[in-house]
Amino acid sequence: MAITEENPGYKWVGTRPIRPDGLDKVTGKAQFGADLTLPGMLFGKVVRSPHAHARILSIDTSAAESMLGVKAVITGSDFPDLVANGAHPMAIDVSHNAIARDKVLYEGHVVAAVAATTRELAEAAAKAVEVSYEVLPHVLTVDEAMADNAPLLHEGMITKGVDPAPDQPSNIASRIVHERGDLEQGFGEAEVVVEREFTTKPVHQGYIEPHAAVADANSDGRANIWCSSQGHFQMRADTASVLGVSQGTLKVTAAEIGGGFGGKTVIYLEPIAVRLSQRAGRPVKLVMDRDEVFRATGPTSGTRIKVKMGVSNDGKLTAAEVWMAFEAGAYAGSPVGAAGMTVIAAYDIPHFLVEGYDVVCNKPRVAAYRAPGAPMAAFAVESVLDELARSIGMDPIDLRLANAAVEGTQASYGPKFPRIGFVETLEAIKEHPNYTAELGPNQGRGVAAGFWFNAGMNSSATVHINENGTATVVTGSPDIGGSRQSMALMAAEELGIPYESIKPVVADTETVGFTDVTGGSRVTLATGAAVVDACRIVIEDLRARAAKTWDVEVDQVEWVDGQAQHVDGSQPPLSLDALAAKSGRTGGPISANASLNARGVGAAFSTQVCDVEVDPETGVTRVVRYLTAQDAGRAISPDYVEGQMQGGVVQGIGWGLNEEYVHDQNGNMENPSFLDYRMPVASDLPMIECCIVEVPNPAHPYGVRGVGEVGIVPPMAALGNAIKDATGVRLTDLPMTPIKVLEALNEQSD
Amino acid sequence: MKYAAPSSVEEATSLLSSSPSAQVFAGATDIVPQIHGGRQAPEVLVDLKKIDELVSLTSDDKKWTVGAATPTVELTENQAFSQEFPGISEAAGLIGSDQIQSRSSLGGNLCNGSPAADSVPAMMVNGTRALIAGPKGNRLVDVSEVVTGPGQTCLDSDEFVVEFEIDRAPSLTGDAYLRMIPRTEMDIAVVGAGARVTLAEDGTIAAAALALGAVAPTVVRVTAAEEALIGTTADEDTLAVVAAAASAVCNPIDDKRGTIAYREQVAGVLAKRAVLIAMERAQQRNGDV
Amino acid sequence: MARTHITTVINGDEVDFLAEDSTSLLNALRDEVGLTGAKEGCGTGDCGACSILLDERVTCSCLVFAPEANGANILTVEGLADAGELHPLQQCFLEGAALQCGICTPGFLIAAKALLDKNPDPTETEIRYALAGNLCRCTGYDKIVRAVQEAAMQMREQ
Amino acid sequence: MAQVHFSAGLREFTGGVSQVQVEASNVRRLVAALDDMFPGIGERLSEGSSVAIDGEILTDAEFESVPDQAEVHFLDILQGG
Repeated sequence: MAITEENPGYKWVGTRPIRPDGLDKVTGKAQFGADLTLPGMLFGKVVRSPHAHARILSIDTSAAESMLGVKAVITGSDFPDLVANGAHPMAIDVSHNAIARDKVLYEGHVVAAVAATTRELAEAAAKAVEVSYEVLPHVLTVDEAMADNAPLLHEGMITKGVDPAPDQPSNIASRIVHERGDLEQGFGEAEVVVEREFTTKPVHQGYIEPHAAVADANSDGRANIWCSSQGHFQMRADTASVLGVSQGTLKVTAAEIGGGFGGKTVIYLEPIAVRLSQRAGRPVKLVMDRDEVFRATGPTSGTRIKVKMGVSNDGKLTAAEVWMAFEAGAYAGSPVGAAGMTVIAAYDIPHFLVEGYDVVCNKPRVAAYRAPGAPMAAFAVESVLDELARSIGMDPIDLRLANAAVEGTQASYGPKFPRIGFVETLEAIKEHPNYTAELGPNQGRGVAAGFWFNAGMNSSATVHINENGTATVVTGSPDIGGSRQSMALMAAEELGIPYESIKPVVADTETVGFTDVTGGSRVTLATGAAVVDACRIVIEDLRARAAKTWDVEVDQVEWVDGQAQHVDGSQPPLSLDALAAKSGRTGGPISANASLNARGVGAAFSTQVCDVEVDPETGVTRVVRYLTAQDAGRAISPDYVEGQMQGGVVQGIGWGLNEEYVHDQNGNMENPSFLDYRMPVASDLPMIECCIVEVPNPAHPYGVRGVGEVGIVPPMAALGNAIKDATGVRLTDLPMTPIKVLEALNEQSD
Repeated sequence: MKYAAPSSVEEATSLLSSSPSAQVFAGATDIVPQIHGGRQAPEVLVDLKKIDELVSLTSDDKKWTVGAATPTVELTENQAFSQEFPGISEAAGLIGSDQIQSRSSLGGNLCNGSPAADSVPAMMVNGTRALIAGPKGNRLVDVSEVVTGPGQTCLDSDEFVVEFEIDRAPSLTGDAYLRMIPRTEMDIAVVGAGARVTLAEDGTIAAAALALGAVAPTVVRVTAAEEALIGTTADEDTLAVVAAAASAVCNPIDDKRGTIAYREQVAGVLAKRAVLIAMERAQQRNGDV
Repeated sequence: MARTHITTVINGDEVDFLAEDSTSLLNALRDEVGLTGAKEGCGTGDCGACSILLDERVTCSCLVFAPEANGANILTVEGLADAGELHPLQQCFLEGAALQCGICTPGFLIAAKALLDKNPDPTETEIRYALAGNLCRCTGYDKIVRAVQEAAMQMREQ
Repeated sequence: MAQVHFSAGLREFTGGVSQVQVEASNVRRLVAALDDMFPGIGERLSEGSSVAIDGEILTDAEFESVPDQAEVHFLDILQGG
């Protein structure tokens, strides 16, 4: 089902052909991060801290260095001191997270690394590195970290965003606040006020491919890096910064990437691999084990969130008060800022106060994860909305419709919304048969909505017309979920040639212009816009060449259906392959670049309804039916729009029901495996039904909005609301495991 | 680490006797993660799958014999076995994914010593015996006596299980195994319950066995429940006694997979449900074994 | 360190290689034989990305010691297509957009083949349970399950 | 004149003022004008902010023109996944 405001009659955009990189991926040919082998290549292994918080007293590498076959051993002292160099605080954090200097701040923090001729030798050598620690008291949660007299991770951390600035350091990196109106007045106008407190645990992005990097350093100071990342330009910049070298000395080639969801926008192994390769004089491959991925990369924040909201009897939200604290992990930078901006942004609420804290603790530094910050915030607010709807006896969709942000609504984070499709997603759910399907015993239905900004940022593209009239479309955006297909579809639409005649390529850092990370649901919008621009430059050039051929003015030439046509039909059309074949005579090869800082970012909304069945005797929740409606603006590649929607929902189901970081009291992660970090498996799920809503983004040539992230925002609240509907109990602590559900049911029956 | 694949029980026994740091394995599904995680570092890896007796599944009038290293998929795929012991078959079918079941075995599942091993409650309620080979000869030990604590067995380091013997199920007998996991697959049991009942001609229970996994240091029998079931039709009141008895025998721990309170409560629930399924199966299996 | 000479048939060809005894078959296939289609997602048998058929049984190659494969017949994703003609599962995965990043795809294809070899007409539930040992984090499994259903139908019709 | 709105987080620089009218043709000039009014705010705005001009959110938009009567908000830079 697609709701389309207009049907522009596209030939390629909106179709479902086979993806260009698909064949390599179903035959095992695609080269992912760990698949490259170079002649003479060594295997590296990283030495990690077993402690959550400790001072490094000494590192003895002599035993490891003396082992036969060990070619390099490095520690933090092999990297420049960015503090002394006066680097930006963020660059210092990136550097110290890549390899610890005087202190380790979480279990898994890198302290040293080795390279040896075999995998087994590297592992043995890593074990032989002797590190002596002075263990320090640690803090694992926002509660512990914000407590009076809590042990400090960073002795100089003064909370930002507080006026006047505190005179004592703390683990609170910053405070954010958004407010409007008069809370007292707002709550005074409410007939019903609901106040709840929510907690969520850190969860991992859970990409199936562990981080991997191969580095090959030359003696002249240059180095090549192959790695799996969401942005090889970002990897180049951060690696150069950690190594203290110029970016120009590094060339980064993007391997196929085996999932990222935000977690591969940051460096981990790359600078280590380069330094090992420099020391050893040979290529070095570093690949993380799964337990390293869990202990030292990702996750997103654990949180505590308090929400108080008021509603009038006719369903108008009158006021909202939100307090939230987000774990940042070892270094400042949790997504609490985005959480504060999104938490109530989907609704028009006259009086509100949103306050948030970014809190460091002794866990891995959080990394972006699909709409970072928004899902936890939505879990809290959308759960409270459900309570409000129940209190006043209103349908939960109707409550949201009565307060939904529309074009012109002053968003809680500041500006007015442009044309958005929130209402349309709500209506799509309400009209779908799932919404009124009969529920069985022990089943319940929950609704929730979500909002995410999406991003624009910088992208580059090059379009080459080959001699036979086919085109190569070169971009710098690693393809994480089918973006090569959407690039090819837009290029085919622009150039008027078949999709199959387009070869989309992700090029290395020396072959295409700078491009920001594949993140923020921005690639189809921003890199797509660069591709469209480059195609349009090519078309201008083609028109000029046809004009030259026909000896007419260029305004006499139109580009239609892949060929140049004279406006009055006085010349036989010139096809792209004809023009390409003779390009040498008309000015040389046909090629164009476009680079841009994208504009016209369109906000994304998703509304979801889920049906669950709860076993009242074991507390097990099974999802029996799921429907998601999302405003895609325009679905360039509907297959992969649905894929993003379904993938986001299922990650949210995992977050809602089972996924969590479990730490023991020493700060060691107890479940760093896919066995005990329970991501959804196929048998846990029903089909995820999709309803692509298309409210075109007026600021984009094809109406594109980002589609990648918002799908993960509603599921946790949808599940919680469905559990409430099925059982009468409200779960406020994620994940909503069978243990917690049964406890709540026991309390209810007491 | 050196790999060895003896082709006879004797060869395996002498290998084990001659190298103190040898470790037998069948499907390797547990030992590989253990070695990887540094929890084991044997010098010799003794692969038992090349010994014929260890990979076999046969039956005669008296009993079924299951080679200790037989992949569990061969149990679930064997229709006659699965019809006679659906509880063991379904337990075997819960040990990990299809990929794991191509390799996992009853011998490995038992000797790994996990209190959460799925096949063990199901084997126990069916009175399964383990034939253990060692340098001093063979001995036959009831499965309930093999595991002595988490990760610990009554086997000496030079002994291993060759095969399991399970007496043919009498008519009017049914078994069942249920487990509670947060997902639907790929988890370690938080609670497991195996039950078997044999009915008298009048439809009342003549014999009953109930065993629980993951609720104590080893798999435990719930004798109070078994006794309570005798002579009843597993009516609601009796099942309440069964559930209470099941909860009462639990001696679990709080860990990352479950809490004490949860395990105790759900042990009762699963015990009840497993008995009911076993009853139903017993009613359907009237002398046609 | 001692390396053992291992003789196998891989994707129909006789293949010999050397590997240390404690090396996983997965690492041997990837590092010694050069077949990198099977992936390591976890190394503990929990994700299925390394799935192969080992003597026709679907197996996590990360949980097999390389010497265990001596004399075995192995199928990896690289051997699924027949002389360049895609297996119906491969074709249906492509047409049904049953992959996003693609890292799990080789394992899913092998596990799905093992299922259809055994059960040519599986229900949706049977497919979901048969694939429960394969983690996918991108797709939510929906399109994967549909692709297997479609391939099963095509194969039954052939 | 553009109407510039300050989020609660920025009001520490403005002494609590929540909006001002500023005459500036582009974002850089606007930020400079604001810094004249509220010393210190310029550095904060040019380092860590996106700008929304009549609802469109832009990053690194120093030379973006600011239409007369435009509604301008400064937002924290967001990170996507």
